[in-house]
Amino acid sequence: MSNTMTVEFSSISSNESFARVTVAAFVSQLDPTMDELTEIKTVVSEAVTNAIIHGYNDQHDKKILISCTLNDDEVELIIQDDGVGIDNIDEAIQPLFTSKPELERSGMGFTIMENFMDKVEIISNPDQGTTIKLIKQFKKSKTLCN
Amino acid sequence: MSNTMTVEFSSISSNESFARVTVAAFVSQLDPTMDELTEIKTVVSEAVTNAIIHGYNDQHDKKILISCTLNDDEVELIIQDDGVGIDNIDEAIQPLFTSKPELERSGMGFTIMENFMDKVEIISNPDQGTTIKLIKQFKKSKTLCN
Amino acid sequence: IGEIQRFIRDDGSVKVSRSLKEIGNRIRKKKDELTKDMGRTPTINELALALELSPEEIVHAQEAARLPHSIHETVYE
Ligand SMILES: Nc1ncnc2c1ncn2[C@@H]1O[C@H](COP(=O)(O)OP(=O)(O)O)[C@@H](O)[C@H]1O
Ligand SMILES: Nc1ncnc2c1ncn2[C@@H]1O[C@H](COP(=O)(O)OP(=O)(O)O)[C@@H](O)[C@H]1O
Ligand SMILES: [Mg+2]
Ligand SMILES: [Mg+2]
Repeated sequence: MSNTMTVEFSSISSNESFARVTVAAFVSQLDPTMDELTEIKTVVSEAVTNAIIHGYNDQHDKKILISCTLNDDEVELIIQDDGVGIDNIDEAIQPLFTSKPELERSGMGFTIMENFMDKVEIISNPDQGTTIKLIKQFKKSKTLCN
Repeated sequence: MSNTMTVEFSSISSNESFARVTVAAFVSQLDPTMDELTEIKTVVSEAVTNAIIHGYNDQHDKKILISCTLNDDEVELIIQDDGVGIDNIDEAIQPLFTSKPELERSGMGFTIMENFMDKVEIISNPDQGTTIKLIKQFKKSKTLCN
Repeated sequence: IGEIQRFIRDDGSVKVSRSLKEIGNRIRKKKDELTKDMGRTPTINELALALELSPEEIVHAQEAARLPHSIHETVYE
């Protein structure tokens, strides 16, 4: 049986660390390694920051939705905003591409997600918001301790 | 401007701990004392356990909803299930009253909520689920150490 | 045995349950210490500052320290 949670919160940048620990606490039920947990938290930060600064242009009264499902040794993560959306996804996922160079963005958000997760899917259209679906498999527990 | 989050999760007892972390992490933004935080977490435990074992009779495929709003130095917490509901609220809130003595329940859940929170409101009807609204004010000045 | 020790010392590959529990113990000690010093319990930010952790990390580790040991750890200890 799978275990699911969904959390929705205001698009305020102080909620980024709240989102990180909420997902981390939920995922901790699978008892991943610290490295795996750090990777998940980093990905959550990147996606939530993108929703706030790109999707909502720093408007504070909007909502971000995260949903997380645990299946055996796999976690599925969906991060969603109702913001401006992405016009050209192929361009957006290029390493170093950023539409906000003035904010000293690194343009590495999507690259980090692709590196740390096993599957990344981006569903986005102008004015229809952005949904990022991510899947990560955890290594099966080290056999030594069974 | 107030900051809000809503989290919904499966009625699985291991999610009690997840709910504690989620609410405590959100509430941490108001910089409560560690004691105040412990009180909040205890109340979340009591309400979530009640939803699982009383509301849902330990069925695992149901949902529990928690919503949390931060206003200045006050936190509002709503914990909701769609379970069996409470027939006689006056009786249920009596210290030591429990409808499941066979589970070695203490019957102190509602008493603990009333002790640790500034306001407790119970909205419940048979077959219409249970909603618990709780408000806690944090002490403003932690003056001693400024 | 060498293999196992290396596995335990290499922080990143340690299971979350174990690593957070260690942080949880540090948190408990520091909290007691600050409580004595200040004559009241510290706020979460005061504790976070003293431990150089984020408030959210403190919340997560405190909870992990509270949970019963996993089978994984029992075998190792
Ligand atoms: N949630 C989003 N809503 C709208 N546009 C987005 C969103 N996420 C990413 N983008 C677009 O994709 C680009 C690349 O994102 P990313 O790789 O995270 O780099 P950066 O955030 O540093 O710009 C962003 O500059 C932005 O144009
Ligand atoms: N969410 C709920 N759904 C249905 N009944 C509930 C719920 N919460 C509490 N109750 C009823 O109120 C009683 C008292 O609750 P509580 O004070 O927490 O004591 P205990 O959980 O130890 O029985 C319970 O025994 C149960 O009958
Ligand atoms: Mg980015
Ligand atoms: Mg109870």
